[in-house]
Amino acid sequence: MEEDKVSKSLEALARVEDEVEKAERETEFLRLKKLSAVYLNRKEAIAGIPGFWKVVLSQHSDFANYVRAADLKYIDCISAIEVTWLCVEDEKADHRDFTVTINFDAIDGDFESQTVSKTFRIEHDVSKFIYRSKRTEEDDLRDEELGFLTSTPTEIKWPKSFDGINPSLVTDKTTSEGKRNYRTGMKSFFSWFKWTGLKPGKEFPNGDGLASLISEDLYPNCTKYYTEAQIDLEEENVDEDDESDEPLQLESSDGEPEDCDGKQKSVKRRKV
Amino acid sequence: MEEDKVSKSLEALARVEDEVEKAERETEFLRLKKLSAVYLNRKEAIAGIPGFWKVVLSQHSDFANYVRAADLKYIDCISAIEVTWLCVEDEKADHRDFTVTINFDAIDGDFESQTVSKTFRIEHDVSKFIYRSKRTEEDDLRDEELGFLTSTPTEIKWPKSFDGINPSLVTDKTTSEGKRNYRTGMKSFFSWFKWTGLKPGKEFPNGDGLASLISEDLYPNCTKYYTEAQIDLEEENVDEDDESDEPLQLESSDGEPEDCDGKQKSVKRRKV
Amino acid sequence: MSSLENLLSRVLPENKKFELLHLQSPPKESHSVFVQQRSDCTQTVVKVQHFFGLGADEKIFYSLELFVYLTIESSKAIEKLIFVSKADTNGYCDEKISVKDITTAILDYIVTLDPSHYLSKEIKVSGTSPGCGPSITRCTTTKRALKILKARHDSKKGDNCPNRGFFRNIEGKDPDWTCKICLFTRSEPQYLFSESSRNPKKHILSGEQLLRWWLSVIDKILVRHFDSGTKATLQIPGEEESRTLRYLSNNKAPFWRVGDIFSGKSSELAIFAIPVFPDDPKGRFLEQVVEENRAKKVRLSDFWVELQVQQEFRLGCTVSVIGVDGRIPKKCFGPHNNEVIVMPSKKVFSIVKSYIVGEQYDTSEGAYEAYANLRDFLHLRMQRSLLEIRGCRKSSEPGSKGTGSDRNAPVRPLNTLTVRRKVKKSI
Repeated sequence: MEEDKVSKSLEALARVEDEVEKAERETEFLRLKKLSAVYLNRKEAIAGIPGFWKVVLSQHSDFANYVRAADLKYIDCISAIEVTWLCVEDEKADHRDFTVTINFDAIDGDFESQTVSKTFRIEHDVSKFIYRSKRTEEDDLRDEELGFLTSTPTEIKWPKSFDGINPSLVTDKTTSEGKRNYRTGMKSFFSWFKWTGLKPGKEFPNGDGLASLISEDLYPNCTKYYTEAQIDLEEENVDEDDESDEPLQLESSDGEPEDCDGKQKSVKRRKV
Repeated sequence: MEEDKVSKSLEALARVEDEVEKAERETEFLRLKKLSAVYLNRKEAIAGIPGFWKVVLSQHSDFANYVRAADLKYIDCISAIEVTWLCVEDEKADHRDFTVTINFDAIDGDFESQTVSKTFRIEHDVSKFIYRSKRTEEDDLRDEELGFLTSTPTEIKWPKSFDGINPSLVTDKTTSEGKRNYRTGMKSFFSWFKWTGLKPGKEFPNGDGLASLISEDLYPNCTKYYTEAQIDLEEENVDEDDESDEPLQLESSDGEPEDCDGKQKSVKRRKV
Repeated sequence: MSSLENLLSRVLPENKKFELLHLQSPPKESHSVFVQQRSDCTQTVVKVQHFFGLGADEKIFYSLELFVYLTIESSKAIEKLIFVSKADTNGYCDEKISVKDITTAILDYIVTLDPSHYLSKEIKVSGTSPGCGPSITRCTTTKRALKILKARHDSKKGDNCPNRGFFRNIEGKDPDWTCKICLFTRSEPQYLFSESSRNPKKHILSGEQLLRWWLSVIDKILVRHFDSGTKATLQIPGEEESRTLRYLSNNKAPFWRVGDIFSGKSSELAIFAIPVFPDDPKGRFLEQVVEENRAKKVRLSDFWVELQVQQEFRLGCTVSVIGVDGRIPKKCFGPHNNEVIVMPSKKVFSIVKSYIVGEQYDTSEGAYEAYANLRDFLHLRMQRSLLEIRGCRKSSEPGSKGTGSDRNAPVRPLNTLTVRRKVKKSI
């Protein structure tokens, strides 16, 4: 009897999870619709601030982790970034589907100016993987349920200075140097545009991470990153490393009785 | 001329921030309305699972950081937790205002059963601070703009076993032992119910952190924590600290030239 | 003191080109490495981090991290404390090199680096600056920051001085300044080059070998630079004094003894006698003592005994604490312009450092990538380059023999985390 009740309740809990998901999805649709309108105004404002995206992209320390240092020269050429969510136009699209559009300025004799769009879509069919790499059955089950990010390869014109590592130009795939050049090119930001999400280990690494970084953080919070770059005291930009390095506090034994701060728990203060 | 444009654009960007805020607020209202309905169903399902909240509260590692180990005995008495958002009933309320209601079961001869509700509201008026502690002007400016969490003190019946540290019973505030007892009591979970947010350093520490932990994480994600607890029982309790102790994963080093995984970025794969 | 270039070229093989990265964080006021018994307002501590990376043939193969703490009293530096935090190799050097000699050369340089060097630039101290209008800090909201930026932009007459905070000028060093060295030795498969233990060419020393290795490095430094009043100590938690003494028997400097440099009395409270360094295992244990409310009970002697029981100090693996406290009679020198890159902020320091420590070194590709990224970042973002060093040690020279034994040895003194919990950079 008791067991029956528990079993039914667990079943009910699972249904509740579906309801939560539905509520979140519906809200997210609405949110993206509202924000898309606001972002149009933002785009206009940003256009009036020279070097806005250069400042944002150099400020965001995590972004740099996805690309090679040599790419920074061309990342500095980015004059505009835009993210649009497919569901705003097409209600049938997954609310996590989006397109990233990037404008590059030219560098004379080396790099052509261009505007490149790359669309990312949630996929549930794990049979589409071309290489399985170290994927486990567990990964498949998870990806089938939650979906995984994919994209179609997009053409981009590489800078001439990268001819030596441009994977489509590297013909020598047998010597260790040739292999290294090929793999080096695969790690370049330019290879991200070819990323499909279906060839783990054989294409730009963590392409989905970079896509999500742009759509979930860099683009929505670009103004925040822009102002953060202007922090006056550079040392105020304390990084995580420093946090672990706080002085050891001894509980003072003779404060006021009401003073509860002496041994404050080291729980971080959350924003409300 | 050019300068004017920059100045206007910066102003426009600030206006966009307001628009973003408005869009987020409107979406959040809708989201909480939808979720509140779903949470009613969840409440019913949870009632059919004995010990649900005990499992959740022991599973949540961060929760324990806010309370004293001695409190855990009474935290195990919690039979229900509910969070309601004020804006669901009252459209004028800040969407971050909420009430936490907690049911405690009794422990014979020590602790009475009771249901306690505590309401948290966003405040913008920094002149309400009774003690300033280490607050800076910068903190004031920030809190005035973003708001800060406050609450009115709520009565709760303390367990008898805590008589020695119950701040309302500690009369000796001069000896170092008396002071210590007083401060110890202030750090108890029971003192959280007295927390106002206006006396930093003189009341339960990080009361806002604990409130947000419950409203933003523990309550919305309780089912997740409940199921996670079952995984841990089966496998092993792997907490974050252990991650660094994991055996190193070896990757084969002589892949094909196309193998870009050898040096996969260890940026964590984000959920899509 | 010779230039860093000279010191290193003497220990690197003849006619071979090497490239050095030497980063220094901006000097910054810090808390003392000791828990203060009462707040001591007369002393200021300035903390600096150094990070070295050495490469050849476009591969980074060696790295060393250390911290320098200057104690300032009456606007003069009275003490320079060097905490050697991590050193490691990854086995991707094609030449015969002596990691021990490289490490000794770098320590040579750091020990004799004039403390005034760190003070020549203004040092940020706590507090915010007056005047100059509102400043943008970490707590400034985006909207308010935009307003401040606009106001600055609009009033662009003359210089629109952004706020720079309080700075304090420090005169220089006390003629009697002392130099301390601290390090903690424990063998680990890898310290700064994650996954490098998978390189079969990397040779990993045992705890005991590593201890002897470091003793010999420090002993050389002692003989070369320290005066006769110097104290040099070795503490092996859980080891009998007689056995600890045995490690010291081959040392050339006369002032070695068993113990530590921080306190004479074993009855002293550990909490006040034990320094806490970044990412420091004994510091973590000290924290635990505080959390357990035993800070006022644990004496120094108990501390070492208890420490041995700690997980990080398990039996079967020799770990040790080495200390030096003394004076350097010789003249000290400032660095040459090209041999140190002083970073504008801790943030940029971490970004550059992570090009080395965030990489993975299971194959040589990591060593190549680290090199390429460092070279490109310094060039593109800092208009700097790695320092070229041409080796001049002849293969027949004494000292170069037997280098095979410690060639590519991972020599890392300290720290628990083998792999950074959150490796940031690693392509």
